[in-house]
Amino acid sequence: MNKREIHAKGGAADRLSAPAGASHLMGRFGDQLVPAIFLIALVITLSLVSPNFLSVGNFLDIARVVSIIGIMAVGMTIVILTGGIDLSVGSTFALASVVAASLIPGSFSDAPRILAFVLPVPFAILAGLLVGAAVGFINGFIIAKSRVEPFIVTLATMAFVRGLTYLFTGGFPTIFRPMPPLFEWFGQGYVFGLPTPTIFFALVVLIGVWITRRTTFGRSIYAIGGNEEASRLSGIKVQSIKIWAYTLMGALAALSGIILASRVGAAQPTAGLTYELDVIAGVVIGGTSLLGGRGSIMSTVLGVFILGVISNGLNIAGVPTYYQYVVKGLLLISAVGFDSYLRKMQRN
Amino acid sequence: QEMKTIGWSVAYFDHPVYQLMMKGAEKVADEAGCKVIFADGKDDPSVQASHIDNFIAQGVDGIILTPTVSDPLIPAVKKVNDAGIPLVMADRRMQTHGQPIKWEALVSWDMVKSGTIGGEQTVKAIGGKGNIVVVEGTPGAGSTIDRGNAFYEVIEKYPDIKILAKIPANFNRAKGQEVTENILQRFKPGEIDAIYYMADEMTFGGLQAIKAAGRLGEFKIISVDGQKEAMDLLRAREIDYEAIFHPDDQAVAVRILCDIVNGRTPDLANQTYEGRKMDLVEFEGMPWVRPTVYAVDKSNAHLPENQGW
Amino acid sequence: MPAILEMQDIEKNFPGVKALRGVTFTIESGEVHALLGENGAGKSTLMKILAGAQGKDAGQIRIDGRDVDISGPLHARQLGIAIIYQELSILPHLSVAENIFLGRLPRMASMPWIVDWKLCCARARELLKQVGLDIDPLIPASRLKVADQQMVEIAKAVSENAKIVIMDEPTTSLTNREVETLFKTVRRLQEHGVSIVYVSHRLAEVKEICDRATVLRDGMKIGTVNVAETTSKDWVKMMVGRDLDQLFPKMPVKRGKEALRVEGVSSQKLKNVSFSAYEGEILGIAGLIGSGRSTLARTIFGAEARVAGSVNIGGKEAAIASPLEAISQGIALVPEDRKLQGLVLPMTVRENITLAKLGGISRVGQLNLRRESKVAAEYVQALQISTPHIDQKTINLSGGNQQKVVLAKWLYSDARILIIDEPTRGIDVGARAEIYGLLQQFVEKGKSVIIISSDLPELIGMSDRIIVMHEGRITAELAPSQFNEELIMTYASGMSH
Amino acid sequence: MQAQSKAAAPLAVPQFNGLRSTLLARGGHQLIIIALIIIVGLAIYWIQPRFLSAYSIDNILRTASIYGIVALGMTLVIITGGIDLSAGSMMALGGALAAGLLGTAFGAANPLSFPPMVAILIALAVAASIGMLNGLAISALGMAPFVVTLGMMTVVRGLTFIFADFTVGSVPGSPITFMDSLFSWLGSGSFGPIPTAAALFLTLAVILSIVLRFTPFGRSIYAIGGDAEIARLAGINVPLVIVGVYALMGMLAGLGGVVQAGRLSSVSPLMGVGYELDIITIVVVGGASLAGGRGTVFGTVLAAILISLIDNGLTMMNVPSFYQYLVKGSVLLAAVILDQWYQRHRAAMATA
Ligand SMILES: Nc1ncnc2c1ncn2[C@@H]1O[C@H](COP(=O)(O)OP(=O)(O)OP(=O)(O)O)[C@@H](O)[C@H]1O
Ligand SMILES: Nc1ncnc2c1ncn2[C@@H]1O[C@H](COP(=O)(O)OP(=O)(O)OP(=O)(O)O)[C@@H](O)[C@H]1O
Ligand SMILES: O[C@@H]1[C@H](O)[C@H](O)CO[C@H]1O
Ligand SMILES: [Mg+2]
Ligand SMILES: [Mg+2]
Repeated sequence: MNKREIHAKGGAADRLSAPAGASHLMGRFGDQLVPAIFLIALVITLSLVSPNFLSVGNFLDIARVVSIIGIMAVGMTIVILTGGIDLSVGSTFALASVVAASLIPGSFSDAPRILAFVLPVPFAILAGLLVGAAVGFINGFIIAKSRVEPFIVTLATMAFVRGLTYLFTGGFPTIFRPMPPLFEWFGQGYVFGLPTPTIFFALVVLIGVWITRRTTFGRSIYAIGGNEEASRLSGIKVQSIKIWAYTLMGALAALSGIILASRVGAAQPTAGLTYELDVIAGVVIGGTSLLGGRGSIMSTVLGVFILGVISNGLNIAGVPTYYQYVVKGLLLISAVGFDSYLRKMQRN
Repeated sequence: QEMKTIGWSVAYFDHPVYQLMMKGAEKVADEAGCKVIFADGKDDPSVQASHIDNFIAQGVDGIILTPTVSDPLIPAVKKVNDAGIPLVMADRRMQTHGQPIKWEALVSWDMVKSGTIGGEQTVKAIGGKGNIVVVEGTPGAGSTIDRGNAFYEVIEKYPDIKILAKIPANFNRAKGQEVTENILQRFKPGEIDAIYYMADEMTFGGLQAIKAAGRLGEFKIISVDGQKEAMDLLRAREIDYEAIFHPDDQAVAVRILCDIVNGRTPDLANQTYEGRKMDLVEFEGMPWVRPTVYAVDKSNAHLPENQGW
Repeated sequence: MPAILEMQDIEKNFPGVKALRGVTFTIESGEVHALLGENGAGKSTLMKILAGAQGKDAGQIRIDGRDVDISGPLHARQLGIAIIYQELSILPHLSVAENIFLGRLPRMASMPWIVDWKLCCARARELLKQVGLDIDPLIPASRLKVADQQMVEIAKAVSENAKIVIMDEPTTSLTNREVETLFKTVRRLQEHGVSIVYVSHRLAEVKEICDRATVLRDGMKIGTVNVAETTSKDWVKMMVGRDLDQLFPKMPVKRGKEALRVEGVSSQKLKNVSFSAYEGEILGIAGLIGSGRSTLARTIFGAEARVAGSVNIGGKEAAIASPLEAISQGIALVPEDRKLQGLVLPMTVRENITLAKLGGISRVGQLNLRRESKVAAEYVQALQISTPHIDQKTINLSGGNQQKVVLAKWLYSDARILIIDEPTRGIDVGARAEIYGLLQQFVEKGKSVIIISSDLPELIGMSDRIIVMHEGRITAELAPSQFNEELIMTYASGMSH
Repeated sequence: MQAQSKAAAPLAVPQFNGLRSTLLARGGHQLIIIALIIIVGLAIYWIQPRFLSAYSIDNILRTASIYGIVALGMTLVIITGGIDLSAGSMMALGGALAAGLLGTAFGAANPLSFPPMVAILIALAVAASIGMLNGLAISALGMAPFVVTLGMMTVVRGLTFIFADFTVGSVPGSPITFMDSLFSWLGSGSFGPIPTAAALFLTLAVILSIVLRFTPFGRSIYAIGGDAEIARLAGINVPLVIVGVYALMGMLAGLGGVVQAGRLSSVSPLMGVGYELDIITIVVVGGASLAGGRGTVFGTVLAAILISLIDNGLTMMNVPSFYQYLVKGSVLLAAVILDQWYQRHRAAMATA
C-alpha cells in the first residue's frame, strides 16, 4: 500500500531503477573494476610490445618483487583507512631487518656487534617482527594519545628509526656466512612452485581481507576513518584500534624487511629508503582514499601490481632509462585518471 | 700548541666505502696529530655546499671534500680558496672547468680507471665480441658518470660488441636483483655474453637472481669495488672479474692536509697506507695522489692484497 | 500574480533512485511557498537543481518567463536565487563575516582585486543584527552554536538581495525564539517582493508563515494548495497518501524503579545538575539554545568531562568516563548533529545501524554479515527508512532518512536508558508518529527515555515529566498538569514564576 | 576530535585588533616556533659560539630561502587540501631549463642560447605550465593530488634528464654547469646586507601573504581547503583556483631550482630528489594542516628558518651524522606535541 514496505523488503519498487542485487554487486566490486581493467589492458599491451613479458617466469618475478611492497601496503591500507598515514615504514623495514639479521647464526658485519648473542632462526625473525611492532606501537600510541597529525609523528619516527638503524649497524651491511637454510627459505624458497615472498604476501592479503571485511576490528577501522567522532560516540575504542593498526603496520614492515634481507642475502641500514612513497602509492593507486574510510585491501593488491607491472614491463620492453621515468609517470596518472574521471561523471 | 681541526664533507655516510674511509681517517688523524670532523653530505651537493659554509664559519684549519657530484661544488671551493683555508679533495674528483679554483691535492682512487679496467675486462671476458648488458649506478651520480664514460669508451672501440641494454639499479642491492630478473626474462639463454655491474652492491643482488634462475655461468660477470664478499664470490667463480681498490687508502688525505695546516710540507710522492704505495700524478694541473685500482680475476684472486675490504 | 519561477517536468535520477519524476513547480512574486513531502520525497533535490548545485536530467526552468539553463551555483545567484541548504554550509575555521560573503567578498572600490575587510565586517555586523545575533563577525564560525550558525546562514541568504530565497528546513535546530526572528525576516523579505520557498516538516510553521504549499510524494508532485483554505490534515494526507490518525500515541505507563540518577553534576557549562529518570517514563528536557541540554546529555554519556557529581544507574554509582562505558551501562545517546556525531557517512545503512553494537552481530570478533543484514533490514522496515537497499551509503540518503538511521542504531543497541537529542529533527510527520510509537513501545518494556527537544508540542505530547534548563541549571520540574508552552518558556528564560 | 582540533587551529581569520591580540588569537603556534628558534639558536651558540658568524647566518638564510620559496607554493597547495610530490623534480627541471637555455654550459651541445632573464622566464613558464597540468588533472579529472603529483614527479625527473642530456651532449646524467652573473647574484649574491635569495624569499612571502589574506583568490584557497563542495556551492570557481594554485606551486618550485642553480652554478639532474618531504614538513611544522583549510605564509617562513637552523646547527655542533637523525626526529616530535598541548591548553582557557 505504500512504498515503504516495499523498500523495506528490498524489492524493486517502481522508484528504484536498478535491482538491489546488481547495485549491491557493483558496490562490492565497482571500486576495483576500472583499475582491474587497466591492469589487464597493460598486461596485454606489454605482451604485444615484448613477447618475453608474457611468461610464467616473468609473472613469478613480478609477483615476488611486488610482494615486498605489497605486504607493507596491506598494513598501510589499514592505517590509511583509519585516516592516518605511516611514513616510517621504510625505516622500520630497515631496523627490523638488521636486528633480525644480526641475531641469525652465521651473520657477519664489519661493525662491532651490538647484540652479543644469536638465536635460532625463527626466534631471530620473531625478534625482528617484535622490533617492527614496537615501532608501530610507538607511532600508534603517540598518534592516538597526542592527536598530532600522523604525518608528522611518523615523519619524526622515520628519521629517528633510521638513526637507530645506522647506530645499530655502524653503517655497514650485515651479511651471512653462510646463510642458514631456514632463513634462506624465508625469502628465497618456494612453496608449490610459488616464491615464499609471494606466499607470505598472499597470506597477509587473505588475513587483511578477512580483518577488514569480516571482523569488528576491521569495521571499526572503516568507521574511524569515516567519522572519528561518530565512532567514538558509538562506543568504538578509537585509541586502541589506532594503536593496533599502527602496530600491525610496523610488524608487516618488519616482515617485509626480513624477507628482503633473506632474498638479497644482506640486511642493510639503507634498506627501504623512500619505500614509504612506493607503499603509499600502491594503496592510493588502488583507489583507497587518503582521507580515510574508503578503500579496500583488494584495491591495494591491484595497485601494487599495477606499479610492479609497469616497472617490470618497461625494463623488459627495453625502454631507455630516462624515457622510462616519463612513461612510468604517465601510466601511473592514466591508471588513476581514467577511474577518477568515470567516477566524476557518474556523480554528476 | 693546540691541535688543528680538519673538516671533511663526505659524499654520504651510509656506504661501506665511506665507513671504511672514515675509520681509516680517524686512525691517520691520531697518528698525524689532527682532529677530523665529518659531515654527512647525504648525496646532495647543496648539503655539502652548506657544510663548506659551516666549516668556514667554525674556523676549521683545513677542509677535505668528497664531492658527491663534482660541478655544483665549484662555488663552494671558491669560497674555501677565498677564505685561505687549505683544501684537499678526496675519493671523488672535481673538474675546474677553467675556473680559478685550486686544491692542495686530490687523493682519490681512479674512478675513471675503474671504468676503463671494467671495460677491458669485459672485452677480455667475451673475446672482443658479443652482447653485453650494463647495470648502471644511480643516474646522474658522479661515479656512474665517470665510471660509465670510461667503460663505454673502451667498449666503443670494439664494433663487434653490442650493448643490449643499460639499466640503472641505483647502487642498490635489492634493485640490482630486481633489474637482473628483468634482464633474465628479457634475454633468453645464449643471448647475453656478459653483464657489467657498476658496483658490487648491485652484483650481489644480481647474483641472487641469476642463481635463482639457474643461469649462473651462462655469461660472464664483471664487477667493481672489491668488497670482501665480492672477492669471495670471485674465488668461488661466481664473479669473473673485479676492479678492486681500498677505500681506506684515501685516508691519507688527512695526513697530507694535517702536514699542511701544521706548516709541514707533505711528501706527496711517497704516501702509503698499510704498506700500500700510491702514485703521484697530476689532475687539472694539481697533484693527484692515487691509490691503485687492481684488476683481479681468477689468476690473482688468491693474493693477500686482493682479499677485499 | 505573475509567476516568477516555473519549473516544468523536472526529472532527476541517482544510481538506484528516481528522485524526481516530472515535477512541475511554480511560485509567484512575493509569496511564501511551502514545499512539503515525506523524507526522501525529493524536496531538497528539487531545490538544489534550482540553486544550480545539481544538474537536472530533464525539464525546463523559467524565471520571469524566460527560459534559463542554470549552469551552476554562481549562475543561480546571478539569476537572483539564494538558498539555505538543509545541511549547514558553514566553513568552521573562517570568520563569520567571511562565511556570510563566501564567494562574493566585497572589494575595494579603488583596487577591485583587494578584499575590503572593513566593509565586509561592517556589513556582516549589520546583517547579524538583523537576525538577532550580537556577535563579533570576526570570530571563527566554529565558535558558534549550531543554532547561531543557522542564523548566519539566514543572514547570508538575506544579504544576497535575491528575488527568490529558498529555505530548506531552516528551523530544525532553532527554538521558538529564533524561529520568531526568522519569521520576522521572512515577512520583511516578502514585503520587499521577494519570493520564498519554505521547506519544513513543522506544519504549524507552514500554517503560520506560508501562502501556498506544494506537496511532493515519491518524486512526483501531488498538488498545490492555498494554505489558508486547507488544514495540515489535508497536507498530511497528500504527503502520506492516507489519513494519519494520531501524532502522539501517548499512553501512560506504570512508572517503575529509578533508572538513572544524576547528582550534582557540574562542568564548565553545567552547574550542579541533579535529576532522576524512571523506568517506563519519558522524561523531557526543555530549554533555550545554549542552556546546556546537549551538554548535559553528552556529559551523562561520557562524551564530555564532568568536574563534579555522580551518575547512578539502577541505584549504583556508575563510573562513566567514555561513551563506551556509558553504552556498556545501558545508556544510549542519539546526538543532535547527525552529520558530525551521528553517522559515518561513507558507510552503508547496514553498517551504521549495527555500529554501536557490533557484538550483536559478531562472535569472537568475527562478523556475521548475514545476521547483520537481517538486523538492518528489520530496522529499515520498522523505521520505514527510504533507501534503495541496505547497502546504500548513508551520505546518499535524504536528511530525514539519515536521522532515522541514527535512531535505528541506538534502538538496536541494548540501551535501557535512551537519551535523544532532538529526536525528530528533519523527520516527516508520518515517520514522526512512527518514532513516537517506537519510543512508546520502548518505555512499555520498562526502559526509560529522555527527550531533549526544542519542539515544545512534541515535548509536551510525549513526556511524562519535563525538566527545564536555563544556563546550565535546572530551573523547574513540571508534571503533566503544568505542561504548557508559556510556562516552559518562562522557566527556560530564567524568569522565576 | 575533529571539532576539537579544528577549534584549536591557528585561525585563518583576518584580524585588525593590533599585534597583541593577533598573536594571541592566531599566533600561538607561531609564537612557539619563534620560541623554538630562539632556544635552538641559543643552544647552538652556547656549544659553538662561532655559530653566530656572518657565514653561518648567511648560510642558514640561503638554505631556508631556497626551501622556503618552494614551501610557499606548497603552503598554498596544502591549504587547498592538496599535496605536491613533484616539487623536488620541478626544482630540477626549472633549474636545468634556466641553466640549459643559457647555452653557455660547459660542454654545451645544444643550439639554444637565451639571455639569462629570458632563460629564467621560460623555465618558470614551463614549470608553471606543468603545475597547471597537475591542477587540471586534479580538478577536471577529480584525481587525488597525491597520485597526480607522484606520477608527475617521475615524468618531470625523466624530462630533466632528457633535457640535461640534450644540453650537455655526450655524458648522460651530467650536471649542467655554467657561470652567469645574474644566476650567481640570485644564488650567492647579496642585496645590501641580505642574501639575494632571502630578499627574494621574503618579498615573495609578503606578496603571497597579501594574496592569501586580501584577495578573493587567496580567500578561495582557504574556502576550498575548508570544504571544496561548500566553496563550489558558494559560487567559487574551484577548478580555476586549483589550477592557479598548482601553477603557482610549479612556478615557485622552478624558481627555487633557479636559485639553487645560481648558488651551485650547476644543476645536477638529481637536484631536489626527496625534497618534497622536507618541503611538506616545513609547511606542516609551520602550522598548516594536511586536511586543508589551515596554514599561513608566516608560519611557513618561520618553519623554514627553524628547520634549516636545526640542520645547520647539528652540523655546527658536530653532532655525529647518525645521531642527527635521532635529534631531528625527537625535536620534531617534541615541537609538535608541545604545540598540540599548548593549543589544547589555550582552547580550554579560552572557553573558561
Ligand atoms: N547524491 C545522491 N545519491 C543518491 N541518491 C540520492 C542523492 N541525493 C538524494 N538522493 C535520493 O533522492 C531522494 C530524494 O532526496 P531528497 O534529499 O530530495 O529528499 P527530501 O525530500 O529533501 O527529504 P528530507 O525531508 O528527508 O530532507 C531520496 O531517496 C534520496 O535518498
Ligand atoms: N567537545 C565537543 N565536541 C563536539 N561537540 C561538542 C563539544 N562540546 C560541546 N559540543 C556540542 O556543541 C553544541 C553547541 O554547544 P551549546 O552551547 O549549544 O550546547 P548546549 O549548551 O548543550 O545547548 P543546548 O541546550 O541548545 O543543547 C552542543 O550540542 C554541544 O553538545
Ligand atoms: O667508490 C664508490 C663505490 O664505487 C660505490 O659503489 C659508489 O660510490 C663510489 O664513490
Ligand atoms: Mg531534504
Ligand atoms: Mg542542543
